[in-house]
Amino acid sequence: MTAKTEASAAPMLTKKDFASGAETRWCPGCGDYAILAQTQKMMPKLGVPREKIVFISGIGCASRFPYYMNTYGFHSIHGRAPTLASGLKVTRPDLQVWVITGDGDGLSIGGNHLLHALRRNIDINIVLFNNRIYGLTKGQYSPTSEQGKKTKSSPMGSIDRPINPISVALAAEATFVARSLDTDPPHLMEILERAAHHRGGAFVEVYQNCNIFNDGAYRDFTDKAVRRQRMLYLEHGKPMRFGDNDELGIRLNQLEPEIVRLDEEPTAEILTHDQHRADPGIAHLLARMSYPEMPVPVGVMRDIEEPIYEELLDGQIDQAVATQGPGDLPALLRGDASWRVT
Amino acid sequence: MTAKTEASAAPMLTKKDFASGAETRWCPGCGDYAILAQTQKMMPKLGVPREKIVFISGIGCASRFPYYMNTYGFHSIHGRAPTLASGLKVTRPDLQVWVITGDGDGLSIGGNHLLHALRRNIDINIVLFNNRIYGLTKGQYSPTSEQGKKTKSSPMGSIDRPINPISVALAAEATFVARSLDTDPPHLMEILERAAHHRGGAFVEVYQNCNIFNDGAYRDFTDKAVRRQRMLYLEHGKPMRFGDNDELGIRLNQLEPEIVRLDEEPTAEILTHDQHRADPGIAHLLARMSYPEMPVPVGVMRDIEEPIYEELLDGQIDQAVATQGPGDLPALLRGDASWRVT
Amino acid sequence: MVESPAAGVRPAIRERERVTVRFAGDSGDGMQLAGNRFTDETALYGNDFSTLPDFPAEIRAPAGSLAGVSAFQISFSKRQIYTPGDAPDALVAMNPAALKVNLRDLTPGGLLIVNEDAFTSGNLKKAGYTSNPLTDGSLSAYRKITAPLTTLAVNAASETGVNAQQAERTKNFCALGLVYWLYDRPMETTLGWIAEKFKSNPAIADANVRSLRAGYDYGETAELADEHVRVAPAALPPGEYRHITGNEATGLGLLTAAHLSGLPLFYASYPITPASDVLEQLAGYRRFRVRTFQAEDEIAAAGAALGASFGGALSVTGTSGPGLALKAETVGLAVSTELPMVILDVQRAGPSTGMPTKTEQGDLLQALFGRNSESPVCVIAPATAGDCFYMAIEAVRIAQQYMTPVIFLSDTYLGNTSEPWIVPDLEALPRIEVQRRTDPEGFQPFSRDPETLARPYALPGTPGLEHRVGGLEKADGSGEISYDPENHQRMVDLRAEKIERIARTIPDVEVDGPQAGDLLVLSWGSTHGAIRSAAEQAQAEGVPVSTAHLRYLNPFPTNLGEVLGRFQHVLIPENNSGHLLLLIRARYLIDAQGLNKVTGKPFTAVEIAEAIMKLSEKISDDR
Amino acid sequence: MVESPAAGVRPAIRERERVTVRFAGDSGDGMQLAGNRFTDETALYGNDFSTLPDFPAEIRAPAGSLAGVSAFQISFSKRQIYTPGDAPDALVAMNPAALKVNLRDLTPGGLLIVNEDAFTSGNLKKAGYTSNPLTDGSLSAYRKITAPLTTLAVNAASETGVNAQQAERTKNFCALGLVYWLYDRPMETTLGWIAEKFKSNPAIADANVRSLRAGYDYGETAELADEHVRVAPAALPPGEYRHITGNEATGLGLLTAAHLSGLPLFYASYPITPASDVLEQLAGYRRFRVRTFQAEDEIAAAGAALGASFGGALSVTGTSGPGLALKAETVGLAVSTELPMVILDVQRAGPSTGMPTKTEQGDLLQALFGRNSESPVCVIAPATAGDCFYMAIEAVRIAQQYMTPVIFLSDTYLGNTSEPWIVPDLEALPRIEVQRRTDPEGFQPFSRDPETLARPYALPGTPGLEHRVGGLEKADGSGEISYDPENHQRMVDLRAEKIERIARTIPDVEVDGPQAGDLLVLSWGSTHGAIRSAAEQAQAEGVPVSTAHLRYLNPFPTNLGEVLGRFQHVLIPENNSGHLLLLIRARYLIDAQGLNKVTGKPFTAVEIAEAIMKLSEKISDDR
Ligand SMILES: Cc1ncc(C[n+]2csc(CCOP(=O)(O)OP(=O)(O)O)c2C)c(N)n1
Ligand SMILES: Cc1ncc(C[n+]2csc(CCOP(=O)(O)OP(=O)(O)O)c2C)c(N)n1
Ligand code: SF4
Ligand code: SF4
Ligand SMILES: [Mg+2]
Ligand SMILES: [Mg+2]
Repeated sequence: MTAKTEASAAPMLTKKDFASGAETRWCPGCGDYAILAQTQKMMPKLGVPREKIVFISGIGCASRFPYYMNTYGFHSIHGRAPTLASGLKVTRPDLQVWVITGDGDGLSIGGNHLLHALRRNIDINIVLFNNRIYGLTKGQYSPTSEQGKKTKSSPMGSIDRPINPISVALAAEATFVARSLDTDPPHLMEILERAAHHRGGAFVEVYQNCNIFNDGAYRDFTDKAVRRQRMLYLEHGKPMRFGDNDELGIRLNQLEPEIVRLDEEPTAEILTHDQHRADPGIAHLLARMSYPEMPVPVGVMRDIEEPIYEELLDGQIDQAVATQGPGDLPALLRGDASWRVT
Repeated sequence: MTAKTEASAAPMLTKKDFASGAETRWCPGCGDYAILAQTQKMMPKLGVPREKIVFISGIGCASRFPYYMNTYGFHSIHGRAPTLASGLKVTRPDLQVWVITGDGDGLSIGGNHLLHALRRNIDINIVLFNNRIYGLTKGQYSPTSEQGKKTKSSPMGSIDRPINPISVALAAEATFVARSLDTDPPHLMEILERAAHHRGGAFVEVYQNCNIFNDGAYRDFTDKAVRRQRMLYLEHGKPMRFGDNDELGIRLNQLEPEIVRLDEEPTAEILTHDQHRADPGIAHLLARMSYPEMPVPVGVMRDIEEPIYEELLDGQIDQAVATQGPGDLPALLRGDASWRVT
Repeated sequence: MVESPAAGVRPAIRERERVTVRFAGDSGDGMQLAGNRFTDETALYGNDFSTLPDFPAEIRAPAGSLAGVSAFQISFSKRQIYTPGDAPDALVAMNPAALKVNLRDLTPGGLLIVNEDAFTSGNLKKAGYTSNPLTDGSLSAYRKITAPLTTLAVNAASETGVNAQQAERTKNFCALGLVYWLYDRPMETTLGWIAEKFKSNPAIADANVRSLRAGYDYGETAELADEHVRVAPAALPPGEYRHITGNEATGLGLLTAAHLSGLPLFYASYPITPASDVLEQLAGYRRFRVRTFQAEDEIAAAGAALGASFGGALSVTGTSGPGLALKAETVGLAVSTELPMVILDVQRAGPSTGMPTKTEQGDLLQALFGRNSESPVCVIAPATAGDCFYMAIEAVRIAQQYMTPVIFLSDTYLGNTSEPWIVPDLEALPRIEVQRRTDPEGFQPFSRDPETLARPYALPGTPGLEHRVGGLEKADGSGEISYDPENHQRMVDLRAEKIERIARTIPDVEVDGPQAGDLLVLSWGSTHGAIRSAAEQAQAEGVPVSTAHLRYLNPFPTNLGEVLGRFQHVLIPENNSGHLLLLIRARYLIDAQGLNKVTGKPFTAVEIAEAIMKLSEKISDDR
Repeated sequence: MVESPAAGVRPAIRERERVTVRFAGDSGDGMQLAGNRFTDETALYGNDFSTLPDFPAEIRAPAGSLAGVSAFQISFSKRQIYTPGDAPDALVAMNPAALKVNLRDLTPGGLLIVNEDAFTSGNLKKAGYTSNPLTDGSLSAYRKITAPLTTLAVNAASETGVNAQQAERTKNFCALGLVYWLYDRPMETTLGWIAEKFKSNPAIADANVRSLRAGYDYGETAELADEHVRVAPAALPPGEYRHITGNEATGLGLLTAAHLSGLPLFYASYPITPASDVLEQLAGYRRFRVRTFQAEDEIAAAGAALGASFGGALSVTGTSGPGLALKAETVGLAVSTELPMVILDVQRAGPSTGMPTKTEQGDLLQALFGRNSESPVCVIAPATAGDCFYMAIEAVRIAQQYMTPVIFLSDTYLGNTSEPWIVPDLEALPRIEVQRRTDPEGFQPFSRDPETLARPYALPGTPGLEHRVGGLEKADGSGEISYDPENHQRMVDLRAEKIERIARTIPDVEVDGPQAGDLLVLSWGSTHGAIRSAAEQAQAEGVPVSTAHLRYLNPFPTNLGEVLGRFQHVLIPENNSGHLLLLIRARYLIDAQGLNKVTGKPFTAVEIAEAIMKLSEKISDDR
């Protein structure tokens, strides 16, 4: 296990050990608090000592996150966190490296870095807080804002078609792709833990409420009262069922997902969720399911194993040393055409 | 038809009219020549006057393209052509705007701009010459180079997993996505023409041979002798069949594409190609099919109609003028709390 | 019924020439609103004034925390003034945190207006107080009005039937009412504003009105006669006035430039504090056919602007310092392709992310040199909030006339400060000439106008002028790619000379005060107001100081060398470590001295006046 | 059997002190190879030398076209030399295009060696000749050897049974053989090289050898006695030598710095001419445990390097001018977080894409000022190809010692030029001290070393030192986010002072020639060689000129002001429009003069010598 940091024999830490003590600067009621709490709660379970953990972020409300974690942290510049994380992980595979980003930070200015970090399958964990708005700059539309959204910079409604973060991660062939939400703490913690354990690049989209500039963005389907009717909790190996009594299911019709009422059609061929499918086709279908037409899927959409960038790199180094011998610097400095002047 | 430039009554132009006369500076034998020739041949068919056409490129061998077209042209900076094209098209919807880019220009440094231009559905045509190498900088691996590829900058083989350009375009929900190749001129010309006619952002990947730094990258399946066996020419409404005698077909098995021998299983349920499917699921499956496991699909993978960015923008302008009246600058300058000092 | 305060019996009132008041409270306390109402009232009353908001760095920090304090300062006067005042004469502190953060700025002996209701132990703790400053004697150096503003507000507002929370939220109006009384302001516009704003909710409107009056009455009845002050109207030049911030003026200037040139305005930007205002403002001008484009990043915004330039639009891209760095390569392409483009940089405190809500003038050298190789651009900077309007027009004029990118350096202070501004007469503004090449005969994309050295502007859509531009070096004239060494030297020289020629069309720099002498204070950008005030102070004290302010940083006005030559000493105050200083020393080889302040805050007039005094003493001593 | 030419009867031979030869042909003609063989032979023979390739801008332009011409120049001497020669004394032109492009550089009366076989009407046309220059008298000003090199090569090579195309491709060796004869060079290394290179294909090896000998024999038999010249070996300091280009030396320097510091080397880059060489070189050093990272763009490369720095790697990011612009924001973050990092900029001709294969020194001001706000970094520049090695080590030393980004300014000329270089003795090189904080007691991430002002370097993985860094302003000491005005000023000052303190650890600038006097030529970077040569010429002619060369641009050596003060006049030659000039004038207020060449080509010694002469005449006249 070179890619993921080994659990140490150190005494078990607690949630509190992961709180830096810095005063949180988010608006009261912001969904970021819940994500922070679940992360701090989850970390001790990993058994990784604090000093081996690094949180790297860009700029945005979400990106303040590292200040509140009592680990190493880097609040970098807007959109570039995946690049710092890549350089760090490639040179320090012993560390557990997290990237915290926002929908603007990660998909607007930083979209390309996200794509490339994931396609390289560097063993970092990227958590994108998607509040569908630019929070820190006070409320302009973001790349995930719905078309038609009225914001400070789109008083007549945004005309940009939104980006689907999961689709982008899948297009990058990310080896771990998941979604969770700020208002379901146990689920969120589980997903973060799964991401931490995944070997390779992990991408987690977290639906996050910005109660100041985009309050209730997800309320229609995440509200506790309707959640089971309007969201699809994905579980590996389980049929895709939802509804208060699991009375609804997802099947394919003409290769497009549709809802089927199992109480009426008990024999319908419901899709079974397979996180380990090499082909991301179904994951792509899931990514595009959206309320109100369809339930909104959360959970792990994809979890496959592929060679890890930094391991391949170190493998080349080992191979070079094995086949060519360790580098001989004096010989290299001399080159192959030196001469002596006497 | 505001988005695409109207055909003029001007006399029919010929291929020659589209040659700028500048000396081409590509290596003899480069696939770029064929793409240039087909483009020049296709242009007159559109009936758009030369002065209404603009080719914008980034930097790279491919990006020299605009110099050879007798239209307006802009050889910009590395990776940024989609941004210039967006600004131009949004302010000048009367022009037909093309972006010419390479796999490095369009997917490495420029990946994010490509994604955002496509997701906005600005009515530009992006043609990406994919030679799976950095040509102009003399042969480093590119984001589309195969893993393991030995190049100047990867003497022990590239460890990056390649990006699939079609997957990225589909993740951006591009409304037109196609692939063609330099060595099939009629097909290439047809695809370019389809892209030109498409209303909305069009993305065309062209497999292009760099005979200096990556010779024969596609030869295994594009060679005339094997082409029909190893490539799948997609046609709308037609079953996905290939082989010298169309004896092979593609069907889904457990939601994954597989090859079926129709001579043995004549009744097999072969997929029918539907370019106009709103759901890009099948297109995603096609994008990932690669030789030798599967035939390589070329043709139009997706062609749907969605509102166009610049039309939406102009629509807002018209609506604002209609509802609020045309802007009254003196009144605006005065503001709503002016006072007089006498 | 609440009695109209105007009808009350008034105690004697004292006249003052100038007063500076700061409203400070929690982000949620509505201090910006109170400040803006006070400003409107002051404007109508006829004072000259200058305002400056101080937003918290956080969106909405925890209520009562130091990070959540929001403030608004206004200085108003019966004379012309140039700054929002150095130190406030009066500070309204709505809670302990506001007191803690702002007290150090209050003039010694100044007036404190405190909402005593907010000084609960919880709030004191959040602000880091261990004892209550209202009672522990630590405020003895100040005059104090401790009023139960919340209680007053709630009592007054509750009569209207609004709920407790709504009633409590009117306390900013209560504070405002008290301040109106203190400075003997009318309240008509405020009443009108409330009526308009809450027309759909008359109960709330009424609650606010009552709270406002409760504050006013409190002043009247609480034996505050000693604090009752009047600042007479100023003798401002006649005309129609409005108040305006620098960012507003910039947006209006760009829109007006579009009008004056007949070009469609295209504004491409990526949100960034403190430039986002301009994007948001222009996004609201669809009825003026303004196209705004919120790009995926600053590079894309610059690229989109340049692409639109190629098509003939009036292209502008706006950002702040870190974004300017990202736009560098694209600006270089604009230099090389010689296309017009305006780059707006509302500077903020750095380096890196720095202090995004604070002011600085740290991007001058970046604007000049922050690109690879010889890549000269025109750089200009407005001097005041209102000047942003005229300099924005000037930026467009130069860009179009000289086919060049123009960098417009505003800053956080200029962007946010507001001042009375004479509404410009559109008809009186000169048109902006726009050149367009249409004749194919002898067309060469890189031929040059003999006077300006501008190349012809041939737009796509023009038959017969099809041509290609790009970032590779171009042959002089034909514009074909050229690696010819002599051609490259010629093109480098031509591009530089073209920028120098802009000097032919810009005004001479003017000297305020003695036209020659011992000491010239030279400045650029937002330091103008503080320097002007400081110079007036110094002159009033008999120190013969002159000032000169540069609106054009590249090229410099042609008479600058000659002007500098008339003075023995030159002092250059800047909110950076000496950018203009470097340029002046290098170019004119004079031993100019810098006065540099890099704290995220603008200069106070006093700071500059002190430096002037010190220097002029030293000069006399040296004689 | 071909007789060994060494055994032939030799006509009388003339001695020369220095000769400059240029090999020019089509990209496909193998001129770089011929030049490199000649260089190896010359090195072993014992001359001092300097070489410079001139690659075509196109990858592989059409055969025979002007755009496809590739050239290689070598100057070799019995004395120490510093440049690849101003104008070649002899030009080998393998085809008409090569002649057309290179002839203008040949010294008047110089020797032309022409492959007459290539002067077909087709090739003449491709080169734009309307008549054949070999016969139309237009070359009468030159000495000429018109040899049927292709025919000679084909005839000789065919004997080995290779096919016609293969035989034809040996013509570069034929030309080389002829040049060997002309300059009386041995051929042993070349023969050895051929044997090794083509060991898997003996027929090709043999063909090349025969072609080489055919060329040599042609010289022997064609009555070229007048052109037979010898340049005696130089008295170079004893030692083991190799030849090296600047880019090679840079890569080796970084690798050596890793060795000297014990740090793992991480090189993150995005390919760009002319910096890609270094990426490619280092990518080949896996056995040295070097990690190279080809990023998706320059921003990502800089970010990756900074991330690796945070983890304690020896981080370097390499690029050229346009890429430096893109890295600006990240470099600013490195300044703010005070992390070590080396940014390599192999400068090329701009602005914008410019002339990517040509040289320029246009990024000095960008390196200093191309970031938002006050963002000081250390800037250094190597003087020669070999010096790249030592300055790369120095860059790493400074970055680590001072916890700062260091920008290393090389350029296309330095990157590509080669010279003999004494193989350094690893043991003799000083170790690079690397500080690491491990003690949690009293740890403050932004406390400072009292001498260097560097902050402690606490790596992730160190228990008890968990801390957060970022681009927001930090409180002095604790590193917590701070918006405090005084703190910001202090941090701005501290960051500047830290860079200034670097001067305490760098050598004084040295003056070559008289230590005081009328004229000092001050320079930096790749102009060193040409200036050194020019000064020697001038001194030889009795003009008392001194030179001083800066390797450290920020901070300057502490004695620079004092040195400048010792001279009446200062001349600053630069391949830009006056970057160092601006800095020197601003800082020292001296009326230094620029000598500026921005043609994409390095200075020739003659150009500088002429400027020196002119200036020193003027100085005498003025007396
Ligand atoms: C280079 C640069 N451009 C722009 C900004 C301004 N900026 C800061 S955060 C942000 C967007 C934040 O949105 P998101 O990533 O969704 O984070 P949120 O605040 O919503 O959590 C922007 C545009 C910046 N800091 N740097
Ligand atoms: C900012 C910047 N970075 C790097 C380069 C160098 N560069 C020029 S073209 C290119 C890649 C070209 O590859 P591709 O886009 O695949 O085009 P091709 O040459 O293969 O057609 C690179 C890295 C540059 N010109 N500008
Ligand atoms: S602005 Fe929105 S996202 Fe930012 S801290 Fe406040 S609630 Fe959270
Ligand atoms: S290097 Fe390759 S892509 Fe570039 S012109 Fe040559 S063959 Fe074409
Ligand atoms: Mg967001
Ligand atoms: Mg390519």
